[in-house]
Amino acid sequence: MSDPGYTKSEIMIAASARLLAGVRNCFVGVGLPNIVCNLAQRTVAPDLQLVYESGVFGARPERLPLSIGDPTLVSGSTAVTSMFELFAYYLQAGLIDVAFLGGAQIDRYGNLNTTVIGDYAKPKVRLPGSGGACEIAIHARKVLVIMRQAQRSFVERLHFRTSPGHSGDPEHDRARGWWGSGPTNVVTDLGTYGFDEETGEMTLLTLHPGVTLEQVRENMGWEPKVAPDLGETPPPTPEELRLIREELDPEGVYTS
Amino acid sequence: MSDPGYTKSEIMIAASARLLAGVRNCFVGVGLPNIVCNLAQRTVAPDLQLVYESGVFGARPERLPLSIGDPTLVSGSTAVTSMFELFAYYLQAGLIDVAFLGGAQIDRYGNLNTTVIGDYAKPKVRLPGSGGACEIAIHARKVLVIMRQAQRSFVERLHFRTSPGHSGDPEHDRARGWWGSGPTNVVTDLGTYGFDEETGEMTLLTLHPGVTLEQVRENMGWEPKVAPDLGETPPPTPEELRLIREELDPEGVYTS
Amino acid sequence: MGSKVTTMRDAIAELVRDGDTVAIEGFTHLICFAAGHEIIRQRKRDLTLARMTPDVIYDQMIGAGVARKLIFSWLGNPGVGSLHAVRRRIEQQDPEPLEIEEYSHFGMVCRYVAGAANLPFFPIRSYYESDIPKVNPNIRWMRSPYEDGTEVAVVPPLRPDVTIVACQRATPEGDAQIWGLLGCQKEAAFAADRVIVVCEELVDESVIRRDPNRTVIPSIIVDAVVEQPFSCHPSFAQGYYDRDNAFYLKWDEISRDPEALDAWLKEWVYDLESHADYIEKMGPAHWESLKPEPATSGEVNYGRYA
Amino acid sequence: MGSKVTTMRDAIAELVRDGDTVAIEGFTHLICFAAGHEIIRQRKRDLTLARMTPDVIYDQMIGAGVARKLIFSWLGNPGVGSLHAVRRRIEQQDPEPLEIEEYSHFGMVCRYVAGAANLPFFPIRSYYESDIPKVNPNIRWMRSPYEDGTEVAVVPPLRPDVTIVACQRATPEGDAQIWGLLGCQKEAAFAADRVIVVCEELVDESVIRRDPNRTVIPSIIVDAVVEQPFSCHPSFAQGYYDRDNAFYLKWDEISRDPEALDAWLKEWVYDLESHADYIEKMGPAHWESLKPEPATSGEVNYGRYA
Repeated sequence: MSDPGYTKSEIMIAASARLLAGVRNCFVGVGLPNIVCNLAQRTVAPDLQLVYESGVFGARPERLPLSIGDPTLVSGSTAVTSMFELFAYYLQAGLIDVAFLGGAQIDRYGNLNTTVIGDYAKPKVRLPGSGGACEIAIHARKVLVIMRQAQRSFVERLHFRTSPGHSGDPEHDRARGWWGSGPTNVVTDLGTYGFDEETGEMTLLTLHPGVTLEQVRENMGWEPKVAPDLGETPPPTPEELRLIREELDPEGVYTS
Repeated sequence: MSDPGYTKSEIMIAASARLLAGVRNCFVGVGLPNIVCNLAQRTVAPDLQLVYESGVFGARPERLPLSIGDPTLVSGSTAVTSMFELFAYYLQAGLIDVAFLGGAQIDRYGNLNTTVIGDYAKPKVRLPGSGGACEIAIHARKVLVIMRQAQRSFVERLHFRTSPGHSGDPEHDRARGWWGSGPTNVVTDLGTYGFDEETGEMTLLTLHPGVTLEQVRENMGWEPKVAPDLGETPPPTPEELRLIREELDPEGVYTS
Repeated sequence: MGSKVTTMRDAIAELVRDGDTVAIEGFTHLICFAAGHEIIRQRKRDLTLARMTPDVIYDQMIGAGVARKLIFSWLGNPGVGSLHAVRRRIEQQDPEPLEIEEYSHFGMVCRYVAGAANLPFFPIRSYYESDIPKVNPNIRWMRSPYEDGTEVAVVPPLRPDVTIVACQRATPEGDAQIWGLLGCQKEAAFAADRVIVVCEELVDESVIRRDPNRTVIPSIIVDAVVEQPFSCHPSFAQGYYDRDNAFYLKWDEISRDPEALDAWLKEWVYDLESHADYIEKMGPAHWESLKPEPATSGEVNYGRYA
Repeated sequence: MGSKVTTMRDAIAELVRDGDTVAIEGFTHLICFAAGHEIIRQRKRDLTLARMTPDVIYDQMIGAGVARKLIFSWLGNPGVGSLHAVRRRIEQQDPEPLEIEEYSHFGMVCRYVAGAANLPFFPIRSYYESDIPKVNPNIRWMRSPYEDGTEVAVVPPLRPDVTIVACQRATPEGDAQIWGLLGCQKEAAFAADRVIVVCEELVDESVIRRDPNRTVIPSIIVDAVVEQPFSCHPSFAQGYYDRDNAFYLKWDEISRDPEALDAWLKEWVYDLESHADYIEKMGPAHWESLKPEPATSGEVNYGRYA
């Protein structure tokens, strides 16, 4: 395959940013989600307000934040709140429109594992655990997942369900006082997915330019459901690439 | 009776202040309790920290506060907190050593009515209601009551129990996760009372100088229990009177 | 994010609807009388008024007939005495009954917290042996599922249709900063469906951004911003003006007499177009007399991390 | 109120006891590494360490063998990767097992709130369909007693024996002010039996009294006050110094190798008398490099009401 003129990270960023069109606020993580949100602010969502899990609103960072708790996020922001208020009054109250999640494993219903590989009591790999992800999965109005695809991460069966996605049972799905609609989109290095409204199953919507369905199949642990009108992900525009490369990540920390 | 050289308010203040000897902190109200606490700070409890129900700690008022929410309490204080934190983290957590309560009616077990005179649904007089009194009665480590005595206020049977005192039943008394020990002292214009440790019944400890047991009986709705060693309340000292009159209430708003 | 700045008239007209549950909060401090007056002026009806400490502004509103119900924890003219218009309605159904639903202070605070946090109930160690739960079936009991088995009271969430919060300063978008007594304004605002912020001063966002820890109400929950100096008179705004205690004393007289109350409402609310007229009518000397000497906070350094 | 000022050595010696539950809180900001190092230096044992986000300081403490149990919600070296010493103990029981009890962030926060507020449980809309409650029997379920009947999870109170909070400035009595990220320090402090405040600067109470709304921890709950500049390195103190990101990256290497970890502990903790030695050893140029340019808050007026 010839050089398409952009990296895998760059098309993941551009495809994700477009999903934020018209969104009012968003829970931001570090790394790719941070670039995604900042790109969306400059393109499809000029009114997007960034909310950091550390409790910062309206940040105007003067440098690329190294973590969601970077002091550059605080200086010049519009509000700082305690963790209790952030989780209780914003997230649990349903004020957060969109949040990003990822994980070591995802299943076809968008359930995520960030806890252990192997058995919980005797794990092969001990992962970080939930952090705020369990609550975010339940209460953010929409959840976007950005993950690279591989057999070991897109699995038939999670080793541990840290953050709930869909149940696969429309009667039962998210019935107990949840506020969010669960995962709505997954953006990978190979394509983009939605979730079937009836069954909650992940459904391939577009392939990135040059990617084949076969490659997708090779990199996931179940036979993917494919949208009848499977399309191609529009590549990053020159303006998107300029913003990413010149303004958002000039040192290529997250995008190379 | 000849002029004793002090007013009824003044002996009530002095007798109450002495009850604060060694106390570390106190929930302050306006009016008499405010003067009482300030007098105690200058005499028997130099380390007494005043906590206002409005959420102010370490106040240094430059004038006599007109209410517990006076701005003079805030300027120059050491901390201001929200009502939630005040009630949850201080009062409910058992950090408040002493609080003052009063009411339209009190019974022999120190239960207080600040809600209605008459029937709740069709009251003769609608009183302010609980405010924070119900929680204060339950959680302040000790509760002091300052009230003038009369048949209509020291009653056999409350019209409404707003704030719990003792139950009269030692088995059952304050059994359900309470932190305070309930009302410990009552100071009136006639004398001072404690509460029997076994039965929780109000017990006359001292008569103010010149007051007779008969006067006490005439001004309460039940036959008072009297301590075997009934004594006389020590009158305000010249220094206490000087502090009250010159420093704490020079205009005699609360003490004349 | 656009500006949400509007007039008090438009904010009340658009956001407060007949039958709404309305909370004008503030614990002695920053009580937005100007909003209450505008609600009276626009003759809103059948409101449920919620507030920890219904005081003079609720006596005025209830006396003016805007409310059918009151949810509260302490009813009075602080430091003075009774609310006579409220009492007439409760004690004598004069001129009509007033439904009441009452809690203790902490119960009211926890109702707002539950509303703000989207919790179906909030636990509180209170009401033991009190008669309050006997007259309020919304106060219920639950037992801890842990080994202690402690029994606690619970209160349900309170979710006002509209909460009105006064503050010292806010941006046009609605990021609002408050200092001095905080009451339960933050919780009441987050619990509400719609939020009106009334500020003494509208400031550029650069002022707010210099001290983000001081922001109490974030723009994300704010629907309208009204700049209205002295909106809290006769209550106070820390650093801006003092409580007008003479008025609280005077209100005791006025509200004892229904005719005097009506006359006061006519003179000071109905016959005026807005709070600007009220300020003018009160006269500059009055406002000057309520102004404190300055006592500034000092600065802290947030640091520039570039 | 007397001064509670003491040295880090005395504060840890007197207030942290073998077997205690200890919380050194701080969400990326104001993490008191110096207190953790002193706990290592004094070879405390069998501690239960609680913290929302165990990071490098807990990896150091757990690597040094002070703890038998960890209560947490997110385990990692933020922005870098894993905590290798902790992982060795969980994955390989090397050199001994580490008991764990895990929640989500909000679950941990609510445990502290319940501890601070003396509540027997705290309700939270979380854990639905998650496996976390399956491995943590402390997470239980309750149903709302109101008409909605909503089912919520509950968590029990967390009451550390000792909470250690770093702050920018405090008085000798312990009134402490924090700006920037607030994490859950206030809740963890109120929940604790004993509280140690570690400040970058000890200030006269007049500084605090000029801006009482900025006080986060009140002296009433504080047992000891330690003045210790740079106590949070390699984490940061807003306005005082930046995060030392190079150290976080370096720690990833060090902690992968138990011998390197031991050597680091020897060089930077055991062989030093105190954090003053650590500061000196790091050298003034290092500290200078972490210092931000000033960006001040501006002032507000509280007013003088005399």
